Amino acid sequence: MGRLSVDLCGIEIDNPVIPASGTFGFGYEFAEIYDINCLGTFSFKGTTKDPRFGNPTPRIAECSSGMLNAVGLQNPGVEKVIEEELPKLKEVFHKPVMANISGFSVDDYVYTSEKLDKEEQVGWLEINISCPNVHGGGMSFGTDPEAAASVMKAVKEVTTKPVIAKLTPNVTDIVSMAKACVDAGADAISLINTMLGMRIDLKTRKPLLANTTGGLSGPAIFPVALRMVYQVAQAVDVPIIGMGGVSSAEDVLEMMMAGATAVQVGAANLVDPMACPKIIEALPEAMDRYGIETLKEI
Amino acid sequence: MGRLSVDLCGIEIDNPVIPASGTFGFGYEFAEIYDINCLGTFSFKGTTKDPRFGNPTPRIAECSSGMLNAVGLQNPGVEKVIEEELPKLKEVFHKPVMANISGFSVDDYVYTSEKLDKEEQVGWLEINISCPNVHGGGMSFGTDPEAAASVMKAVKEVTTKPVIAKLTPNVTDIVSMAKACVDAGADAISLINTMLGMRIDLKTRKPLLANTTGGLSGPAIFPVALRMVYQVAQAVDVPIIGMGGVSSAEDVLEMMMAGATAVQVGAANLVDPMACPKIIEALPEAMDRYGIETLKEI
Amino acid sequence: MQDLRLTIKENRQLTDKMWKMVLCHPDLAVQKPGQFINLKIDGYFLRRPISVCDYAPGEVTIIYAVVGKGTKVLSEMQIGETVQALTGLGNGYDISEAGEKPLLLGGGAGVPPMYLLAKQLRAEGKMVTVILGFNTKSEIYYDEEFYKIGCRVILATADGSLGAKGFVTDVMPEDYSYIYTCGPEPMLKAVYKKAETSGQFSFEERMGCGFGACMGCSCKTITGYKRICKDGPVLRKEEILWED
Amino acid sequence: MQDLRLTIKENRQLTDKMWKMVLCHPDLAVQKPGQFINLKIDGYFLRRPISVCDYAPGEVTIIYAVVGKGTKVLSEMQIGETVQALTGLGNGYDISEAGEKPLLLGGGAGVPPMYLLAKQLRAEGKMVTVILGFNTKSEIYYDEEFYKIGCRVILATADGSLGAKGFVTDVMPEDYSYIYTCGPEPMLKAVYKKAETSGQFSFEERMGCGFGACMGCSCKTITGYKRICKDGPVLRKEEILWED
Repeated sequence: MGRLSVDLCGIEIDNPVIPASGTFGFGYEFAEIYDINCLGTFSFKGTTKDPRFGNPTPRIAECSSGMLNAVGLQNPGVEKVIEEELPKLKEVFHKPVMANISGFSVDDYVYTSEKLDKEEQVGWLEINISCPNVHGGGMSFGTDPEAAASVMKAVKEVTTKPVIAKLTPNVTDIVSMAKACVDAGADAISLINTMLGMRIDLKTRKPLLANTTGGLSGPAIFPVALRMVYQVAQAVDVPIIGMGGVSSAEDVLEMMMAGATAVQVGAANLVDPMACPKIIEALPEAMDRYGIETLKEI
Repeated sequence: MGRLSVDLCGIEIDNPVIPASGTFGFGYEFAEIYDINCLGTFSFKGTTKDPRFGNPTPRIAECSSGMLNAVGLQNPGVEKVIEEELPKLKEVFHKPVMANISGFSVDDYVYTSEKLDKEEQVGWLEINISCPNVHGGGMSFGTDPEAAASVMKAVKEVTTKPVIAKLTPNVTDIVSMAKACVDAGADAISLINTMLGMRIDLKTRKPLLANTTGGLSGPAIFPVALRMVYQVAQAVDVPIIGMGGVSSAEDVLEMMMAGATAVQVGAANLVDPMACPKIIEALPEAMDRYGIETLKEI
Repeated sequence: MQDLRLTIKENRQLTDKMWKMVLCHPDLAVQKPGQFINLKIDGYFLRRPISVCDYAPGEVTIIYAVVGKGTKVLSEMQIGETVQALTGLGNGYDISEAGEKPLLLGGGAGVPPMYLLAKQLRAEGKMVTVILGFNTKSEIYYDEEFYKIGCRVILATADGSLGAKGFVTDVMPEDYSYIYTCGPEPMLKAVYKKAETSGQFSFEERMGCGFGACMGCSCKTITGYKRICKDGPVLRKEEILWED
Repeated sequence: MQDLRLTIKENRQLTDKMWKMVLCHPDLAVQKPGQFINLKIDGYFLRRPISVCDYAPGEVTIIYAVVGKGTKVLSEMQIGETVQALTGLGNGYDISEAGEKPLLLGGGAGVPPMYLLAKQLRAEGKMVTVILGFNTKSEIYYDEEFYKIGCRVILATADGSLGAKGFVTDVMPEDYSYIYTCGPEPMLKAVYKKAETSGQFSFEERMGCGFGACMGCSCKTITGYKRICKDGPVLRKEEILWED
């Protein structure tokens, strides 16, 4: 119950800093570098019903203050995640973890959520209805309020733990998406996923990514993320997890001032593996500078 | 008919580099610095039926690789633009100019477009249905295909010159917006306007902009702009003017490879007043580097 | 307006927040006191507008507050390093209306432009009174420089730790011919109310371009809309319209 | 893996495109030849992965191609400047399987990792043959360094301007115990087809993080999905799955 602790859907976390899904694997790579128990929690690699290799390479392209990725939900499938990944995760991380779940149909989401809900270490289920890099799934649920609601409702029916809807920014009206999810039972909203972008190789005159388009992340998208967090915070009563380009303690505070209860850190982990512990360490001094006693007061 | 010339709706322009509306005034400030006749053309300050002061200040905030603005269409109104601005513009610029037009109703757009269509120096009418910084107007026409089509259709009925629809990126489906405009008669599409964003002042915990939100421009949005230009280019047959973070000759080539016929340069003009002439000067060498004989071939 | 790559000749801390930098370029020209330069800092998108404190052909002195990451980077730059700048921006003060006993009032970060102004007025043989206002003793800078050029200097600190306790408006003399001022908006407003002569007021606003293109820093005046960066930053008392 | 601020000790051009840089830090450690370091370049978001060419405790040599703006900035850095780097990345080559007469094949920008590998194999007393392939004479670099450490060096240029005319696979000797190779994918494929022994192949892919977190550089192998940055960049011949 220190200065940094926040309550995320009834679970008190030591600080609001949460590595975002897809930038932190199942935690081991980072556990080799630092004790990842300093984190509030982390959201593990997006998990689907069936194993997926994802998209062909190249999957990565650089941009001004950001990057594009089109990984395409590479993961070993929920059975292997439970059998192989979670036991290993448990060895290095001793707090509730956030399970990130993707699917291509309502049944997919239900199947995977039901399984992961039963895992003791899973504290929250983050339902990704916003992946821009898979066809016929992911984002299509995230751009239509009714489709999003149908996923949230079905998942809530088979689960006991807090369910978080992860939203895409690639919509005209983020507020109606958030409201539809909350009305359908979502216990929290996390936003934003990446923005759909593209780069072209001047030498070949073809897209740099094998998938043609990819998701833009990094500081470039921070102002858009902040705006959406602010708009959604005005409109719903559930906790919001803000993300999109967060790279510093100041960014965390700004997100929280916009209305976020906790904050995810994505691309920053890839450029600096120590990004999260550095942010957590810098928070108390930044709070002092802006006269913030505890993060809960923001 | 040099290496750099392109055809924009039947008007041959010397090069595809066009300062974007709102970053170039009516040309005088820049004419003090360089001969603006080196430009392909430029799009003048967004003009409305009635004079507007725009939003309160602060109107500007900085971001990673970009900036937010919430000017709110400050302009002296179409009558004064015609009486006072265009005669002065004519003294410093001797090519067809692009008239940028905003409104708050279909009648507004019709009124302003009809007047500017009659001005000899106006070569194109760029209809801004995408300003994110005014309430009850601008962007609301740009997020609904039917509303956009109604504006384009009404403007086409009262005008003789090429009409360009300027689109906002703050939509779920940019392609359906572009198609609606083209079906309604638009002779070209320009995109993207700014992305709706926000920043908060950590000291006051309040939005940095008096208008709360503003439009994000600069290199940060280039990948999103490029993706939308590419998607629209696949779907419509009219010329596309690509914009969003273009800052270099390479960016111009990348936009054209994505499907743009010409390119607008916005925020770059504000940071470096010589940005456009520098880009034009750098184009031939960049084209050599990538084996491009003429821009028309891309 | 010029776009020049200036070489840093001096860069040192004056107080906790304020730094002084001297920048050189053979072609550098400043037309008037009260103008500003707009510095491009690596890694930051927008330029930083900073008012001119002193000028000699080919050399400009600025005094800047370290308020964020951009100005922090500026404060860490070394002598001999270069920085891109747009120079000669803004309308600046018109010294032709000063009369014989002009009164200059500078508050906090608004002190620097008073210096070149005072120097030029002194060169014309005017009796210059300068009131410098600060929050507290430790924030005071440049007071001696004004003495050295023959100004009558009055210091005021909000906490009374040095000079008179109070604001610049609490120590205004009876007899002056004209007012020139620069400082935070509440100070400008107080000076406006108390001024018994005409005067010129320099305003601050967040800017996009700094040279009149973007309409980012517009304000309303009695004589119409003005751009702080191009039609200002100096407004005449008669045209000021307070918006409250 | 370490995250260190390395000091530049040398930075010079070898050919039109290739540059050599020596970087120092007391704690710097490279475990194996074929590993890479990931450099953070100011103003660019992603790090630049560059393979290790040579290593001594506290000092690493890299040879990099200037292909874009980021590596251009790197080539302009001065001796004494520092650069942040993640070091000791990737699995690297396993020299224990070399046998007595290992054959090393490096093509173009794939030559550098062959050097530390050759050095370690020579230190173990192996008879090392190195085939270096380039497009043309003017692109050749580092051939002498391989001679100096006692390798048998065979040069091949695509245009025949120096050494044998053709590709590295056109000049492979009859008798070798094992293959180590690094180069463009078409070359690796050609070597794979012609190889009469087992071997280790180093692959290149666009990376996000460089340490196994982002799945940006995944590839399919006989033994499952691998990350080029963490499970590679070196794959054993037996596990390679060509995707055509």
